[in-house]
Amino acid sequence: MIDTSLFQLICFYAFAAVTVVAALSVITLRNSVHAVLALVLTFFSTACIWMLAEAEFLAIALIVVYVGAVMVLFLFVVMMLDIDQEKLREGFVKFLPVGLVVAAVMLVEMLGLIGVRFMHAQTMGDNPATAAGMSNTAWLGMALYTQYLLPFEVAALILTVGVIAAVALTLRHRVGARKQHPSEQVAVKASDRVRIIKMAAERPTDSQPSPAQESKP
Amino acid sequence: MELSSSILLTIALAPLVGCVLAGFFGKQIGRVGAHSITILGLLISFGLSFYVLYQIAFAGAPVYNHNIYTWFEIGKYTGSVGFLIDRLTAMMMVVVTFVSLLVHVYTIGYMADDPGYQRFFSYISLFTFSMLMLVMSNNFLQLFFGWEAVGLVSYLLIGFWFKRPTAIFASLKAFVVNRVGDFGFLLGIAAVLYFLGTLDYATAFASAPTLVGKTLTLTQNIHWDAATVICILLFIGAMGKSAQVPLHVWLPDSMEGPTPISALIHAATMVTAGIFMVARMSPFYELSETALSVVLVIGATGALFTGLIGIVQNDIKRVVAYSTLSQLGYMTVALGVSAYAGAVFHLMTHAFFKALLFLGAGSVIIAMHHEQDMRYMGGLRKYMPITWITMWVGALALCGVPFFSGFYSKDAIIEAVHDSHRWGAGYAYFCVLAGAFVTATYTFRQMYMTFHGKERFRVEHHHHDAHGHGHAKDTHAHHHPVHADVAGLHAHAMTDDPAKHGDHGGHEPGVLEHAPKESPWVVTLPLILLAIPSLLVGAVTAKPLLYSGWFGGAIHVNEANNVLGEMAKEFNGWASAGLQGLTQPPFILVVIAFLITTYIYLFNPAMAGKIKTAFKPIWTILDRKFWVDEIYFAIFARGGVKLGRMFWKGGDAAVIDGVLIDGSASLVQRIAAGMRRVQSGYLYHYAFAMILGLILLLGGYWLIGQ
Amino acid sequence: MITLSHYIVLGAILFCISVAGLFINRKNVIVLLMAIELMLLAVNINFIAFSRFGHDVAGQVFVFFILTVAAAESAIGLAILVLLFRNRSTVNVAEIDSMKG
Amino acid sequence: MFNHLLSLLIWLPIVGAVPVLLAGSGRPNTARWLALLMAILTFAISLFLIPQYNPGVSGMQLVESHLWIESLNVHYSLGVDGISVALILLTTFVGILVIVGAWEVIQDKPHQYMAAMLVLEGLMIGVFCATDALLFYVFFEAMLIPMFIIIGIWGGPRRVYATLKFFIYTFFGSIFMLVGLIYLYLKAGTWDLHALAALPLSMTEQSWLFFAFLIAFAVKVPMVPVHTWLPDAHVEAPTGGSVVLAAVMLKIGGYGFLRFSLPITPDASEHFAWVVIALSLIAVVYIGYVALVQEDMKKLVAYSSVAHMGFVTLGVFIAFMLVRDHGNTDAARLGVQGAMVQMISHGFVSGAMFSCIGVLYDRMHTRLIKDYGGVVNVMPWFGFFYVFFAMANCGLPGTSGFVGEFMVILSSFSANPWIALFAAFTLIIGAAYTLWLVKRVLWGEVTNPHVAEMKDINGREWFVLGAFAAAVLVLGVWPEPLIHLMDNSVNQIVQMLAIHKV
Repeated sequence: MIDTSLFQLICFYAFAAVTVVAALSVITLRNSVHAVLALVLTFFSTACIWMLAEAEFLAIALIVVYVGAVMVLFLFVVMMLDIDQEKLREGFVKFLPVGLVVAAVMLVEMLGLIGVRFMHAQTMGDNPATAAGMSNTAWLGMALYTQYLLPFEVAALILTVGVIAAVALTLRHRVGARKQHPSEQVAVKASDRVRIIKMAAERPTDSQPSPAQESKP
Repeated sequence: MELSSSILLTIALAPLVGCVLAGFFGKQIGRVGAHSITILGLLISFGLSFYVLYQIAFAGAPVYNHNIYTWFEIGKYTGSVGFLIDRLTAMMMVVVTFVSLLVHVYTIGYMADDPGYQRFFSYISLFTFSMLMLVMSNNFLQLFFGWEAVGLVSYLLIGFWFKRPTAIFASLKAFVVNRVGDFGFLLGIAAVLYFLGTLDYATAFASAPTLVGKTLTLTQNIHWDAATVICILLFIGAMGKSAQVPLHVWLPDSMEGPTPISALIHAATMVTAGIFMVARMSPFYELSETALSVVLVIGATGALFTGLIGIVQNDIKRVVAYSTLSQLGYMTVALGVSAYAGAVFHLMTHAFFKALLFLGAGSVIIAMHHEQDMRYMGGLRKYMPITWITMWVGALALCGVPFFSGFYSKDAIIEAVHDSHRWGAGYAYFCVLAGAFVTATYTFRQMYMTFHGKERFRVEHHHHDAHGHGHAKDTHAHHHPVHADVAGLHAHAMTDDPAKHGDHGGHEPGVLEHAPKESPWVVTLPLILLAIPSLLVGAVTAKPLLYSGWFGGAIHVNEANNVLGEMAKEFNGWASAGLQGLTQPPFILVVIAFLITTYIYLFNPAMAGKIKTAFKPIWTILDRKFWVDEIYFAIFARGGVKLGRMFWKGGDAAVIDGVLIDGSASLVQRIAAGMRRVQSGYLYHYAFAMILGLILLLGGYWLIGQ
Repeated sequence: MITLSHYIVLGAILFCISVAGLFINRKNVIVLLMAIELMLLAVNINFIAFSRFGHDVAGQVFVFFILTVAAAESAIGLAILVLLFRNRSTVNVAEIDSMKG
Repeated sequence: MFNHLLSLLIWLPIVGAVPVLLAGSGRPNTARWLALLMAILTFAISLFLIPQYNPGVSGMQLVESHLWIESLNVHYSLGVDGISVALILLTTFVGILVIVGAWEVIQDKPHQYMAAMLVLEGLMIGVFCATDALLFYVFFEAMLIPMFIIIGIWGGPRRVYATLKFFIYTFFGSIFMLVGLIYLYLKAGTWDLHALAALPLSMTEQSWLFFAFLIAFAVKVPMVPVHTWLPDAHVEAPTGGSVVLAAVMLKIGGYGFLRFSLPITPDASEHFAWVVIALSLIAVVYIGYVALVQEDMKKLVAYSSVAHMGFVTLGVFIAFMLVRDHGNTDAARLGVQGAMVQMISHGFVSGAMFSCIGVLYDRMHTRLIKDYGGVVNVMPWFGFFYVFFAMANCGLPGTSGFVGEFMVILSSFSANPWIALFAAFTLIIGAAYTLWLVKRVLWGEVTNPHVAEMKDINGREWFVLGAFAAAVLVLGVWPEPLIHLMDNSVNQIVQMLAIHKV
């Protein structure tokens, strides 16, 4: 019988390994589409790790919102734009060592700072949501809609602004495109529709009317 | 009877009023108005001065010493304007106003057709005012005022013909060299104030004995005797004003000015201000043997060596100018052996005969149409007898021929030096004795070259159209060729346009438009009026001035130094002194000089050239005036300009502005330019910078954490 | 047993990978954007872990907001990218230097 | 009216500038006359200072004080002593001459020029009146603005460089003063100068404060080596700007030393007096040589200003040696008085010299010496004034230029003969550069046809130069009234020097 905590640890290592490998693929794959797919994988496995931390709501949200919406958006864009992949990868090899060195140095520093050994003692303990007697979602929701209501509203606003901005940025008026103008339709007046022209009654004319004659009534 | 201050004020201010009226309203009052007003002012001044002399010397008026108004008053220090009238002052006032008056009259003739007529009268009246302020002062402040004011007028008058490059150069040179003297003089005044706490003569002289034993600390180990410091500093002032070696260089050049002022300022009065001042300061000088020895040596050097230069000059005015330098040396020598009365006496006689010689030379110059070179003169005696006779009187007085005024003063000086035991007296005795010979040599040479011998000019009339008689004098300065060379060198260096110099019209030297003729009465009258005292004043006043302590409290001589007092015991009246003088070494030297010059210049004119060739090196040395001018010019003028340029370009422009001011600005600019290159506009550069920053931050935390 | 260190180390590794990604793909804006997403993800992992181990809801609230803002950010970022491509026909960062002074 | 005499003096020209400005460019003559009226009015009111001020009493008089900024305890407090009165009179006097001098010369936006001059005048009076340190600072800095405008708009071709240099230089200096003042405020809780003078300070504090003040005022004076803004500013400034700059603004540096350095940091001032004295002597000798070789007339006079202002700093700081080392209070008074008289005199002389150069510049539009020569042939009256002021510039007795130098040299001899020796060097070098200038500009044959066409000074210029000449002459012949006016105040300052704060 495997200990629950050991099982969790194994799961963690497994998901973590997938996450890291997928993340590495994101930055190394030639094809942008593949990279986006690798990113999806990264997000997915991360969501699993969050599950391990019993943050169920956010894990699901990550998959639904991020993977489902944002990543798809990425895919759209990548596929829509006709990008010269080869050219963009110029210098990949050249910058590889720099990138690796920087990343390695940073990692060493971070790990050094975190103090792995000290954190080791920190165990997960009881789930605070359970301790509060509610599910993770409710626990989070209680906080969001009470203490963090204003930031929550602001976040909503930011999203709205983001959407409008994205639309406004990409909106393009094509010359010759036909579209309705509802405001004009509503504001239309009778005089715009029908034009009454006063003109003299038609009558048989001479074979060759001279301009001099025409000017006379 | 006490003198009233209103009289004294009138004496001083009458010339000033004349100056202001002639100067500011010259156009309105015209030429006649200008000279009338200034001469009237001088007449008032002279008359009242004479009255003051009479009151002081004969009517027994007490010494006048009062302040007119307070110039400044700060704590215990006061500066005032006031008058001290004793016999010394009274005598000086008469000499100054008398010579000045005659020069005013003389100027009417001399400057007759000069466009700056009114200006000239204004200047010489201003000079008289300044000189009177100087001699009448009862304190150092006013003395310095007069001292500098006469310097200013001298500057203005030397540069009177301001179109002449040499004249304006000479004026600048005169002022600056005088300022070198004033530099010492001002420090001397400061020293007086420091040690005695007062600027007032009477108080300062009264407390002069307290100077004994006081020292001035210059550094930790150098302490100078207070009296010596004061005296030498003051004497530096006198060296400037009285043109003593080595500050004598300005006086010969000052001959660029019109002749009347050469007579008034650069012979009779201003240049003797130094002598007057030292005589006035006798209570200080008596305290310092060292200072007197310095005075003695410097005076003796000037007396001989500047006289030597006079022998080789060809410009008639320059001969007189070098003679003035030499005579000032004699006066200084007299001061140096504590024979202050002798110095002042010689000052007075010299004022008369030297003014006479200058005005005579001016008369000759008028007759020669502003030709000053003696090589184009000769035989003038038949054209201008009055000038000829009066100048001979002056010349004989200058040479110290017995019974002439100069004899009594000069012989007394030589005798006093002979009797003195001061350090340097031996050297001084040699100098003054040799100087007597030199004086006679250049004087007779000058007289012979000018009035005797063959005429070396010719009269041609055809120039008349080209050069109207009414020409301004300033376009016709013919210089001694060598002199023109030196002066031209200066002029070129100091002016930016070398073409300004050396083109004084196509006037061929030695060619006159008219025959020379005697000058008008306004010129000859002063000559006659000056010839009288040149002849007589010595004999009349020798006994009282020199040997009877006539100056009273004005001049203070320690008993141990009183050489004149010793000589007084042997003095038996002017006649016997004159007769005795005929057998004395100075006169014998004069006779020898007379014989030699007579032979050379009257009987064997070719001889002069031969001597010149034979003694070429010595002649060159004298002709170049021991190269003093050139050396000064190279060191001080050119060196100063070079130093200034170095300071300006090197110090101000390069270091302060270049490095510090604009340097810091351009440093900011350079840093900004560097920063700008970092701001490449590429996103990944910024990202890279951010990440680097993050790495550094983390590293920093890490290091601190450990 | 999973400790806080596990999560944080994983976050650090992910972060460093994304930094390396920024470096080696400095020309491709799309990959850059994805690397940024990865960075945010790394941060989020840390937040979740701290929330869980610190028994504090604030961490998860923060993640929530970060997700929101990141979504908005990537939406606008992609919009800009599209615009850029439309105007300059490239997503090469090396050619986008109009900010250069 | 006498209760607010000082306020009136400060604000009348500043407020008076408004109608001048409103008169507009369309009616330049109205603006000119209005400005002249304001300047004359200010001068007339400033004359009331003479009867109102009692020179027999030391300390500040005609005091006004109102709370200005409560939270910082800043007061709008004014007051004058003898020194201030003299400087205010100088300011108002020069104010008139500057406006008359610019009459037809400034053709471009004359109303703005006149208004700027009036504002500047008011602000400078404010500096001399302020007894609150922050108020002083405000006036001190505000003064830069109109000057900046005057040089920047009506200046010469390199005016941008000159204004920047002028502004940054002076601003750089005064920032240090501000820091020092703030420190003092934090320590004392007041900006009142009198209270600050009484504040006990340790030697370290005094040293820092001393150098803060030194930098501010040394730039203003200006002392070597922070003088290089002055020649540039002068060269580019219009004549009126140069006149005000030389005549009044430089004095504020010397005035600042008296008001700040001496009373607030007496011990540090004594300790570092040698620095200032050395710099002053360098100013006299070094700058003298630099002035000698200038090719631009204005630069030459600007450099001579630096040399002359050296006497001001010298006179002020030898007082320490005299009082503390020699115990010679009277000599110290002589020195400080000399410095003050030198300030006033230099106001007249340099103002006059710049006016003279302005006269030439208006005719020839060049300031280079080599473009002139033989000017006196065509402009005799001008020649008279020029020589007169040149003589005053080289310190001829009988002119005001002599008085201050004379007194400073006398008192410095009492402090140390070597100082006097270097100071007296100005007699030689001053005469050399001034008269060489005169020689090259005035004397000689007319050098070029442009000079030949020059006309002698007109009535307006005669008035300006004549007024300057009268002031120079009166002050030179009889300085006692001025000295008497300042004597008590100077005495008070000298007495304060003797008190040790540490």
